[in-house]
Amino acid sequence: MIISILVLEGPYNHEASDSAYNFIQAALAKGHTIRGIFFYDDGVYNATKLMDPPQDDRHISKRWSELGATGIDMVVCIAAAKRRGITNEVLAPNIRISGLGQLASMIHESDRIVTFGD
Amino acid sequence: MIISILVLEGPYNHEASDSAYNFIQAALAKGHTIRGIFFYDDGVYNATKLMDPPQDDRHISKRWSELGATGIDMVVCIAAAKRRGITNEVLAPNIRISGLGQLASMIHESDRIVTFGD
Amino acid sequence: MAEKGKKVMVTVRKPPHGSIYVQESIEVMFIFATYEMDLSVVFLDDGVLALHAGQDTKGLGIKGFMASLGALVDWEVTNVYVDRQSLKDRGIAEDAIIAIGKDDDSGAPIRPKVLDTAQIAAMMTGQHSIVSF
Amino acid sequence: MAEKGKKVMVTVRKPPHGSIYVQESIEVMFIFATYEMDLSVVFLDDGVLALHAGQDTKGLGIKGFMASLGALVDWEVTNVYVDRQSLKDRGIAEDAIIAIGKDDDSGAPIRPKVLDTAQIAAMMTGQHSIVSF
Amino acid sequence: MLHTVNKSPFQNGALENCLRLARDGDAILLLEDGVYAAAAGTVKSSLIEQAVKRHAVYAIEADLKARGLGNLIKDVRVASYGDFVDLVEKHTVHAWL
Amino acid sequence: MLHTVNKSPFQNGALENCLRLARDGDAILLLEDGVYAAAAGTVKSSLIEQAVKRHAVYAIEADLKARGLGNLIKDVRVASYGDFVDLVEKHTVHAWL
Repeated sequence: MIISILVLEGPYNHEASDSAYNFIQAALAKGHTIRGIFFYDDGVYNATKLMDPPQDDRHISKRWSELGATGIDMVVCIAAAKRRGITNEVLAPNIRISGLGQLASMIHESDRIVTFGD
Repeated sequence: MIISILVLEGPYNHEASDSAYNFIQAALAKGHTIRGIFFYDDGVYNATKLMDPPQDDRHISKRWSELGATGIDMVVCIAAAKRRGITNEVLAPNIRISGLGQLASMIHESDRIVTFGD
Repeated sequence: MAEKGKKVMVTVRKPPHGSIYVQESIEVMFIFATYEMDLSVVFLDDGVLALHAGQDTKGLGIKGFMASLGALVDWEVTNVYVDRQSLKDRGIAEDAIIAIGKDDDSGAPIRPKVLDTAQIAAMMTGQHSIVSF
Repeated sequence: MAEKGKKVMVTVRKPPHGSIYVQESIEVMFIFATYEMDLSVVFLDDGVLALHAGQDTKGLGIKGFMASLGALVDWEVTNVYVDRQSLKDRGIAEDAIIAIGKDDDSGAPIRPKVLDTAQIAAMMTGQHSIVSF
Repeated sequence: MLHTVNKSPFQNGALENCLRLARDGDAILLLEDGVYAAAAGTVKSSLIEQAVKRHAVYAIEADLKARGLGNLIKDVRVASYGDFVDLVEKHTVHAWL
Repeated sequence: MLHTVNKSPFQNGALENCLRLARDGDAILLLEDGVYAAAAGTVKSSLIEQAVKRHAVYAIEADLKARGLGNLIKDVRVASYGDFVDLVEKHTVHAWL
């Protein structure tokens, strides 16, 4: 199965990022394909490389970058990102900023889309 | 009356920032003193200078910077900010990053504290 | 290349103005319409409050999105539905909801189509994908 | 310099783990306690779920904050209250809530004190400031 | 006490939580999505219809207008942000977030 | 259809909204704060006690453990993230955010 993921909330503040990540890990373990992860609304905050959580806690943007390094398309919505100050300057590796059309493409090219938010 | 304000949600996503701003303008118009504004939880996102909303919409961090320029103490919680990638690098003018002790000081030195969040 | 015609639904369940979800859902509708999906939009639960007549966000200092909502049809977002029970619970008359466009010929206002919950449930079941706000 | 002894209350009404509010409210309690305010903390509505016994966030990959909550008394956050009705509605027995510290002498667990809503309302009325999560 | 409520009464229990605890004579201010509770003729109108008997209930005008709410429950007082400031001057505030 | 619900049933109407619309045979997955609805002996237990008669109801195990919930309503199925993936394979998903 080909799956895309929509993340609507920022890291740490809501469990959405964690649920999405745990779901994706389980899907990959079962041999499914993740076509892409689209960050929208406050979800765009997941993409800042400047986050610096306590050492004994998870580093959420690093986790996303690592998934991006495996070839999963990680896209931040440009309109939502501009409002919230997520620019190329602060963007974590292997994540790109693009338009909502990318979400449409992910839906077209996936069997399922799963939304995580609040 | 001396008032301090606590903002717990990020800009644009929730009305909290707008309500806080409108409340503060009304308080200043009535001759009250704003001792400080403390940004906590997702409220720390209010402080990024990188936000770039559509031209016909309000620019929330600029509004805060302008209030800061009038001498109101604008403080972003360092622990909440580190988690979320709000660093000195992206901090809007006239806003500073400091500890939760500053919130305690604001409370001690104010007649009232008003919380805006979600 | 994007494949055409997949059935995609956008549901809006959050109330307007207290948060940006309704506004950002409209941006999604506009883009999805250009992809020539078989798009339907459903206002449900507190989402129906976005269709309340007479909304004016000027006093909040917020730009708002009422103009966008009123132009859904112009952007070819035409299959727009609203849940009857959600309107009723919130005291909104079915004929008092805002128009989302005008008929090209008659100039008559086009409003979201009011459906029963069971009709919405049936429509939801047939979708390829549903994105919710 | 900070003036001592103002009555300050922190209320916690959000459920744990689905969002970070409870965790960040605990950080506030810890700091406020060092300011020698006359601090009280009230768990109310879904906030009482933070006191549920046996919570373990390991499976979520989240560090969690149960250790901090169990050490409130060590950090001199001692006036900690919980609303009886909120516990009851959520099926949590009053003697099953977690300890927030140990008695220095006896080693007995110290738990938040269960109060009726009217008692909490009365306590709230006497505060200089209330910070809510 | 001044209690502020900013959540839709149709979706969130914050107003009911507030009313359970608020004491006679406490003031209640509805703002943001909380102002939907001030609308007459909804399934949740009874909350504020009852509340006005025990409390002064205010709703922020800019929030009412943003949401198109004109037909309000009797005795709800429409408040400006300036009125909000005056209420804060009179009362300690608890925000029912 | 698979319906996911991530809100506390004590504070938010999402589960009730979902159950109003869900059709017989649709599956319901509780996750995040939504898993509180799976607990037995609460004022909201009746929602899921009724729902299990018409739906397969699942609750994410890691979320249950994080919240200390062991005493579940009969017929609620404890699910891993892998089970969640399997459900998604079977059904189109609607998230009741």
